[in-house]
Amino acid sequence: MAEHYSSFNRGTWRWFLQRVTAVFLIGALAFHFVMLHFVNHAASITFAGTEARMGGILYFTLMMTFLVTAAFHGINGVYNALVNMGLKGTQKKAVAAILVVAGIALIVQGTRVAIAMSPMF
Amino acid sequence: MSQSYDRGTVESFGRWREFSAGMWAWIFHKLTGWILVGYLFTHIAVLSTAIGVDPGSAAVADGTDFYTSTLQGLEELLIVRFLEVGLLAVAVFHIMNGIRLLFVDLGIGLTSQDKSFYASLVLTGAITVASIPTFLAGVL
Amino acid sequence: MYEHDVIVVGAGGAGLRAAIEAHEEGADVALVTKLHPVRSHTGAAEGGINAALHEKDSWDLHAYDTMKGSDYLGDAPAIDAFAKEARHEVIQLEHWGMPFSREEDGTVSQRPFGGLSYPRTTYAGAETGHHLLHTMYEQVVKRGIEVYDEWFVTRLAVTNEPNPADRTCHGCVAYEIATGEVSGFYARQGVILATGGTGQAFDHTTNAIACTGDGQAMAYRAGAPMEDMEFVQFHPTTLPSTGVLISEGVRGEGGILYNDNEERLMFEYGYANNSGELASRDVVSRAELTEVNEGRGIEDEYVHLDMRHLGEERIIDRLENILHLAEDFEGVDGLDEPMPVKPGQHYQMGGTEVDEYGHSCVDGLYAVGECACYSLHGANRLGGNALPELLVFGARAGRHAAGAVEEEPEIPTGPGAKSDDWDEESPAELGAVDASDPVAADGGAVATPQEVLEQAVETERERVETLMERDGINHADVRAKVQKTMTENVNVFREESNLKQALKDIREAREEYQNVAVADPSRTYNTDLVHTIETRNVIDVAESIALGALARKEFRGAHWRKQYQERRDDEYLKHTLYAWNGGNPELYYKPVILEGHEKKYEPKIRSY
Amino acid sequence: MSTKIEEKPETETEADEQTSPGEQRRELKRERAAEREQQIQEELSEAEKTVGIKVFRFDPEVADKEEPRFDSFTVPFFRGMSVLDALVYARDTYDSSLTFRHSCRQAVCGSDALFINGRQRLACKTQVSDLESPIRIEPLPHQDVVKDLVVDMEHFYEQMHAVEPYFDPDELPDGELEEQRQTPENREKVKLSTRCIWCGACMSSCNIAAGDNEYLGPAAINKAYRFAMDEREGDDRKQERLRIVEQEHGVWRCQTQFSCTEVCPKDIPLTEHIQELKREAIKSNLKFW
Repeated sequence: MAEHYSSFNRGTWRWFLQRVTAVFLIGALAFHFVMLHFVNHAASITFAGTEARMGGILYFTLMMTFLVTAAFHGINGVYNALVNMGLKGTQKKAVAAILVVAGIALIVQGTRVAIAMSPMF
Repeated sequence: MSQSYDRGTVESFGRWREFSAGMWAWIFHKLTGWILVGYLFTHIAVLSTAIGVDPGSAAVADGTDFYTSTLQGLEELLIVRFLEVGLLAVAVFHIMNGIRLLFVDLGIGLTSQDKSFYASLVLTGAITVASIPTFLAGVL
Repeated sequence: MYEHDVIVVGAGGAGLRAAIEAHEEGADVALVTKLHPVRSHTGAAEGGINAALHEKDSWDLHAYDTMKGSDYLGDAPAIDAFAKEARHEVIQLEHWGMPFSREEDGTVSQRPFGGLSYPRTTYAGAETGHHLLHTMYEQVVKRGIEVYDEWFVTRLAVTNEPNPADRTCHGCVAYEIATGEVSGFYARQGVILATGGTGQAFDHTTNAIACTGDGQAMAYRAGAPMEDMEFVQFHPTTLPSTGVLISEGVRGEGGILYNDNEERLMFEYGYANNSGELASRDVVSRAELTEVNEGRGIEDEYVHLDMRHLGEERIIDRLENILHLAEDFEGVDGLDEPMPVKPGQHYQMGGTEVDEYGHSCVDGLYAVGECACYSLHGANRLGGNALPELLVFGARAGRHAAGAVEEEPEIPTGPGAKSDDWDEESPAELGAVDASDPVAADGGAVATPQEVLEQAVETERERVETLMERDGINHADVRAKVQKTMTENVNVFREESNLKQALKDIREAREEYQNVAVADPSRTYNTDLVHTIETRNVIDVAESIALGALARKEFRGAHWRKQYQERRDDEYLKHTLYAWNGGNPELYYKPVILEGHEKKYEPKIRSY
Repeated sequence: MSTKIEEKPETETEADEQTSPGEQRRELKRERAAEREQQIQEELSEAEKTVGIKVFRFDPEVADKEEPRFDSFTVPFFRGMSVLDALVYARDTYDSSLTFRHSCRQAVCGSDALFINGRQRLACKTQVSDLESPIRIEPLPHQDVVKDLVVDMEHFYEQMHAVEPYFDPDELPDGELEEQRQTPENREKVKLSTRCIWCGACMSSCNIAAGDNEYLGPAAINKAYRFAMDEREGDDRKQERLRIVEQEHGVWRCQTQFSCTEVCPKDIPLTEHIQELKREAIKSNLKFW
């Protein structure tokens, strides 16, 4: 255990944010499911319906936040799982970089989809 | 020590029969997490294909109705409906056990962590079963 | 070869304390131990640490209690130093973070204990020893003191002048258990033995399997005699199958002893009509064994200790630990059924003869803790006096070895201390050994100090090779034989014929030992070899116990003789010494010192 | 009253003169082996019940033990018998090369944590009667095996030392015989954490500690807890202690599987202590936010 640590600790923040996003996601994921499978049946979803929902600023913001938190929660979760499997050194750094790129790509693509769906833009 | 014998990682998971509740909870949480993150990427990919954000894609050529037709086409497949039930089960478990873990993080109910794991399993099962009629409506 | 100023052998409470003190005095110290320090048997101590901390208490009273408890076989200089310094040591331990039990105002709690005139026993739950051991190991880690763990010290490197008092100890030889390597440890200033008790000389003991009297036996063969070895404390309540200790607290809370007829034996047969179950340890042990011998024992082996009437709430509140022990080690639920108990060996009052600084007659060789005898406990140790002992004398020896003590000791050691009024015939054939046998005997050191260590390493390598290569019997049989005869014949009750039988059996065991061999061919973690070497030590200490017991024809403290039911101060107010004497063991005596600098003790009738 | 060396009795007999010493020794050995075999049979038939143990064997330098294998032994059962008793019987009776650590026999030295019937337990405090026979005894998983049941504990000790496991107060009382004050409540708070006997069962049960050797592990974190929660140490020291456990391979690696808590022979709520340190670390970090 030779390595030492700065007072600003990424481990702390990642752990904490994982919990904060979890709390948000419990609500957001439940809402998303209820909205698109129970309130609106998945089989009857149309572009018009989607566009109408995405036109609401509140709904749009919620979906965007959902995207970002889910991306963080998922990517961070994957990273933790890999680190727990014993990833170290260069391999660990490489995995971290790939995951960050994948996460950003997910958010960018997701944002483009959202914009395409929303009549606000 | 001249030499020593490492029994390798098989010793962790080769003994699944002896795993306790907390260990199963961790395994299921991790598994459902992997599925959900995988689905997240797939979901965005399907949507972006359907809605045609990339210039030159089939969706763009086909106009915006491609989105509706893709989704409805998928929904007509029985297998997709079943997969959706599975997805719901996975998401509900991840949420239920996630709530359990949040309580554990807050230091609440640590002594009955095994019971809360069983409770999250039961709840997941109940919610999944209850949602089957809604999910399968229209294809059966 | 390794080199340090001070080498401490054994890392239980006494060894750790000695190492810390020597380090504080600027010495380069190393701990060499056959177990990792936290595995040491100090960790099993339950009761507490006596120290006169309260303003209404005084160290005089503590000293007086200790002397009385010793049945006047204690030496005043050791007892006075002990009672005085115990207070500082306990407070220092608190400053090192020991989690003592506390009063409401945040001060350290103290409770009453047997034989004490004031409640002066500090404690940490019923796990005082565990906390003491870990607290001190933490201080060793903090100071970065070097620890060679799982290195078994098998021999001392001592010069071979004819008179042990002229010899010097230059280090020791240790066997690295993990690799089988034999190495020398050169000690510039001194070797401190802190190897603990001798419980393995008996087959029913509260002691650990590692308590084989290594230090006493090594020092003995190097010239420092063993003192007062016949005084062995037997604890009346140990579990029959394992010897695990059931604390005196059970009887303190009101637990009752029953025989097979469900009679309350302590009263029914008049063993202790006043104090009943709470009579002193030796009295209760003798009572239990008498019941068994007269056919009223359960399964002819033990008696019952019943605490069910105390009620579940009280038991769980104060004796929870006991429930776990009875359940885990005897499969008995103390809430539902009485617990089986019988007396078991618990503590060795005697040990390597040292002065009040822990220094033996061999220059540079020290002994501390249970393996030493500064004549503090005399014929009987008081509960709660063992832990302060290892603190006080551990520190004293550490200081002395580091060269920080100016005073001359008052307790004489070595052949010069011999009483001149002793000329009785030897009570038995003493167990001399063929000194040329590399396995069974030590010897053949050279005169030049520089070569002493190398010579010792060579001899030890030869011993290990011989044991590894030849064919022979398993040491376990020899050890079992010694343990069996000791428990049968040198137990709580001691009769002349039994003691002689024991000596005969030990003698036989010694001869059989000349045929032992190690069956395990491996150099890696060879515990067969370790135990084989230990068994040699067990034989030596067992013999000294049996012989001292046979020679002492009186009843004093823990030493009971059937034919001699009185304490005989006119003849036996003296310490028994047993010296190796180059293979011709010698038994002699030296006077007890009842007069210290500040106080003089008068032997009185010991009654509580 | 020094005594002379007793004359060694003549053991040589006439018959011995014709056979070589080696043959004599072998003859003796055969006799002893036969005697021993008979004794074992007697003990086994006298016992009302016997139990079987299957013990993991490995020795890197002994030819037939280089490949790990399991050896079976039958031992006579007695009331109150522990797994350690069974091992000791097997070693002293059948095979003196059977190697395992043990010392106090009363669950306080922490030497004999083993993997017994699929679970980390102390052999000395595990009753044979509570287990299914044959009892399968293996060295602690996730640690390198040195020989038979002995594992390399070095890494465990390193992790324990990494949390600065020693009391370190800001200041001490002036009076020579004056103790630091500690409330009984605070003592109660750290009490369970101070019971750790360093047996390593928790580390062995934790599959996070297994995958990545940098994780401090439950025992070391518990040790840190013991000091961080002790009110006798100053607040600055507590912050330093939190900084040690909140590094990447500290408390955050705990996945609350609870396996450490379940196997702890001293019933220390390890997971709870780790979780409490996580919250403490977050709290102290949020102050600067």
